[in-house]
Amino acid sequence: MATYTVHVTIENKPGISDPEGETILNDLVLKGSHKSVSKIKTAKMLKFTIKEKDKKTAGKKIQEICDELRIYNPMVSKVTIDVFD
Amino acid sequence: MATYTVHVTIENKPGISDPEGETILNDLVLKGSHKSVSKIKTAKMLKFTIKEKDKKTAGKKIQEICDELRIYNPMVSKVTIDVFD
Amino acid sequence: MSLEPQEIVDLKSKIGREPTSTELQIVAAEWSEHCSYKSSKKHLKMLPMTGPLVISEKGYDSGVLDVGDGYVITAHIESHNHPSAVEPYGGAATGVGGVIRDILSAGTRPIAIFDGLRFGNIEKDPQARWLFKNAVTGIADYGNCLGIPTIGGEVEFDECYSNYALVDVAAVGFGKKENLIKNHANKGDLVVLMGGATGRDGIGGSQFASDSLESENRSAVQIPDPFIEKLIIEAILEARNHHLIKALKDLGGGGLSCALSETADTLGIGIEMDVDKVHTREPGMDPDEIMISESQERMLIITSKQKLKKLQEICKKFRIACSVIGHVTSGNLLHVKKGNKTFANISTEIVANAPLLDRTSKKPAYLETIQKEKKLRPISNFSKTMMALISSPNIASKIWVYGQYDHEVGIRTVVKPGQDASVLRLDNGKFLSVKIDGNPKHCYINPREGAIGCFEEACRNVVCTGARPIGMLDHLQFGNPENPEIFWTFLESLKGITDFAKYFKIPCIGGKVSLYNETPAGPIKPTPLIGVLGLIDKNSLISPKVEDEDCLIIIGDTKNELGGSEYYEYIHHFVGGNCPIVDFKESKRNMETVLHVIKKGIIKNAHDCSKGGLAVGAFELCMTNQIGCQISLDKVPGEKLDSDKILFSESHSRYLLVVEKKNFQKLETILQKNKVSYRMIGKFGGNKIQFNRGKKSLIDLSVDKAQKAWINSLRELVLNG
Amino acid sequence: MNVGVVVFPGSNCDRDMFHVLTDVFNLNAQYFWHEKGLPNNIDAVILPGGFSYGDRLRAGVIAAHSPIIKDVQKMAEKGIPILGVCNGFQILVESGLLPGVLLKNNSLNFMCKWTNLVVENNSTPFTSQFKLNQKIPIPIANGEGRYFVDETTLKKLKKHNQIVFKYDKVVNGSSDRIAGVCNEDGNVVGMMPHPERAVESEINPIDNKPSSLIFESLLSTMGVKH
Ligand SMILES: Nc1ncnc2c1ncn2[C@@H]1O[C@H](COP(=O)(O)OP(=O)(O)O)[C@@H](O)[C@H]1O
Ligand SMILES: [Mg+2]
Repeated sequence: MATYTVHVTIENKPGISDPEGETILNDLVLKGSHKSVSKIKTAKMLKFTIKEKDKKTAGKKIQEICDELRIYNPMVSKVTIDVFD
Repeated sequence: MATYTVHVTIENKPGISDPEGETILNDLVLKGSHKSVSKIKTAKMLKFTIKEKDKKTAGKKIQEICDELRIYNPMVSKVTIDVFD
Repeated sequence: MSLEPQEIVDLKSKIGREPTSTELQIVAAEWSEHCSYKSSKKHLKMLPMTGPLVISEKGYDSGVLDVGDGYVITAHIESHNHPSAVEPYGGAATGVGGVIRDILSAGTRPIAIFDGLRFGNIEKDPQARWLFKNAVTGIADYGNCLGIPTIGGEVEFDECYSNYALVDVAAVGFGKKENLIKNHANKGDLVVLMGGATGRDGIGGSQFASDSLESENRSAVQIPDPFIEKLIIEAILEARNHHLIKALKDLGGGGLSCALSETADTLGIGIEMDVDKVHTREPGMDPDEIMISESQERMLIITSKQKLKKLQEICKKFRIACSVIGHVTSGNLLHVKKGNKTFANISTEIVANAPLLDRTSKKPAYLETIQKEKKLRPISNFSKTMMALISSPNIASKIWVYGQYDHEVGIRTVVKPGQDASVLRLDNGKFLSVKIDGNPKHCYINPREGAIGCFEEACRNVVCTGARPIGMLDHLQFGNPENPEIFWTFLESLKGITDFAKYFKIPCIGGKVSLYNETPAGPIKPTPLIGVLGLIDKNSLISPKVEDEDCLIIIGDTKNELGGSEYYEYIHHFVGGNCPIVDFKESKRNMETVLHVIKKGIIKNAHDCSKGGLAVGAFELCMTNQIGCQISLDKVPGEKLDSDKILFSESHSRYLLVVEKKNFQKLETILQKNKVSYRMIGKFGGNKIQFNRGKKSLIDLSVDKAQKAWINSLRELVLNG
Repeated sequence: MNVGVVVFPGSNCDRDMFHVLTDVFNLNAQYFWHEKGLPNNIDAVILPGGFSYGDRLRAGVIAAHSPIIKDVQKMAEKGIPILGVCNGFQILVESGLLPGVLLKNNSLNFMCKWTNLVVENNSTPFTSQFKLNQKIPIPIANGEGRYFVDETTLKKLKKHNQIVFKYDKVVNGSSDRIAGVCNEDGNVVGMMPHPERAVESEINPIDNKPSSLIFESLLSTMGVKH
């Protein structure tokens, strides 16, 4: 058994608006001094610490948890799962 | 000029509590059958799309923006900035 | 965390030996200005603290007033200035948490929150904007989650708060008199710590609040957890219903050190405790850290051995941790152990009673010249000036703020925020009206009269809802008291408040002193804040809509008192002139008269004249009722003054009344009989707000245009600078 | 008739709802802690507002996993009237009893203000006493109150007459200005505004009669004379 850190990133699916990202962007653009930024998207991240027999199992387990416990709402969000040793 | 995606992850500094992570762990994950998880930390992420002359400048620029606009409060949070091509 | 050299000498002579390091930490926390009131305590005694409705019990952190039929209300005020200046979200939120626990510790359910917020110039300063925005979100997130309505407050901006923030929070509780916790304890009783885990956060917070704000000690940051606080409230009230609590105390500044030593000292008991029993957030905390940690959302309970099990069940139901950390002993020692090893064993009488100081005071030099008037540039376009004033951050509607606060939860809010004072219904059919007010601009020019003015203004606001003031909370916020000039302003404000309270027989039921409010540019302006609670025996004034043909009456004299006014400071950038002065007799006469005509149902609406003077007061009436008004300045009673002064003077004791034409005669008879100064100055109707002097039109603006600017300007400023 | 008021850790409108049910409408109301089961003699269930579990992760999602929700589901299947208000609505949505999702308001802020609802469906147990299109002045108080459904679901909602209340103006950016919906059978209703804050004239500055019809509808559905 080893301990893994698993990052779960929850963000809006493409096509679903992200008012928070837009607001931050508009604050920037309106302020006028950071024209090189063209887009901002917000996401939420959960960093899990989990003990499993290997990396793959850890990732699978976390995916299960996310689906079963509705860590994200599949209607509007998607998750990305990254496992680190 | 090239376009970069920059991920800004904002989380509480080590030693500062994270009530949201604790609640998700204790009231959701551990109440189920997922005992192999021992910790959850929450973070917020902003994904910037930015056009700059190189990777390094993109990262620097984003750091500047975050500080200037007080995207996070250095008293409580730390940020990690990752630049992707 | 440190004691002054003289205090260490004092401590050694009192205990007759070298203190241990833990004892030093405990004493330093408790003897800090924040916990011990060592500069102010001798003087605070001058405030009248008793009255027919005041209930005093030992060890209460909040004031208690009997509102009849077996019910009481409790009230308290606190600030969280230093923490909010560095972490506005968490600082403001935990400020709410702290004052709520004070209310809870009397055994009453918190039913309302009030917030007084002060920042630098948000028009120019992005830092001030950031502080403001996050402090508001912090209060909203905390109070909303608790389900306690935030129903009133105030917001003010002044350069003197640049890089700083004043976040004051007051709370009101309500309950049955028989449910008040009568703090007591017997030998062998158990000492229980319930709530959040003790961590390293907030270590040294009360010391931090007692130092001027400098970057190196900006380390006391606290993370709010309103969810745990909500569960603590429910668990404590359930435990109270089951009579499981013998004594109750919240943990605030100074953490366990202060809570234990103060409880032991007031109850005349000793406490022995083991730091290993305290549930901690991180391993390896040493006894000193555990004793002074200011982790939020914790309560101390003394219960008997027989009742422990039930108490633990309740905590379990609400999923909050609770640990038995010690027990009550005879004697008066606070004995702190870790396992078998003793870390402190010291008389709580010594810990809880810091040596008090006699600070010197001296009238500040600037006051000699500040009242001198200056010749000001004449106003060429009053309509334009008026638009600027109603859009200015201090006068613009605060709806952007209170719109983020759940002000309806609890279903008691009869008069909602946005009016003068807010009104709550109580379970005995009576109504409670509350308002907090401060005015640092006036207080800077005249600390005594300014403080009295805040008090009168809060009373006026409460009176406008038909409520009679029954109690007062004061919060005295000043700079470094070691500076004799600052200490002088503190004393003057306190004396003024005392005189007013005695004259009007309004007892002080609680308060707080916050010193060392210094910014990088120097001390803040004197900022006493007064909260007034008023009671309405019968139905409150539910203001019917103002309609065409209704009359506008002003009560009270308008004087050449524009020092510290928004007009002088915002429009002319002039700080100085005559500070408004309250004439106690006139004030009383006007107050009684307004209460009388409201009670008789003669008037439709009453509104006080304060910031921005008569002009702003009348505009507010028009904008909230969406109706125009034609007002003549020739009729305004008082000194003979230039038009700008009549419009914008901030003289106290003035009220604007709205009366139906058919009732004017009745009203006039009473006003004459009571010998109050009054005139009918205008008529409502149409959609224009107009001020005339003689034949000359001074102001002519459409209600819609004014209202739009007034409602939206604060939000625009916050979002777009 | 017995109405169950479900209480979660962090619920904060439970006492308000209880007061309205008992003191205003003379019903038998009873609190049910989230860990308990619901008895069979319950005639209607209300999930009140608040911040269950501090709204952590997402409003309503943690409470939706509470043991009591299984019983609520069973009752829903039996056709018993169930009302979720504000956080209660969020919980019903997160537990799959109602379609859609509640997102952060477009303003990104918590919003507490009086709004006007329009009744779109008057055949639910909570709206039977309304005329169609009748207006209800009523307060909202939420941070995550923007009801969202995708186009296909919206079509389905319309087809099955599942939109119960709409705001008369755009308030928070919700899909089609939706403020409340029901399940296909119509017995489970969720709404963001707070009827319990609007039924007493003392605290309702506009008109308390329309919102009272929500409770009077329930009474009449159950055949109780008020
Ligand atoms: N920070 C705040 N929180 C809640 N309500 C507020 C706040 N600031 C102002 N208000 C409300 O806005 C209204 C106007 O406030 P204020 O201008 O201070 O009134 P007044 O001039 O009558 O003292 C009051 O109802 C007040 O309670
Ligand atoms: Mg007022």
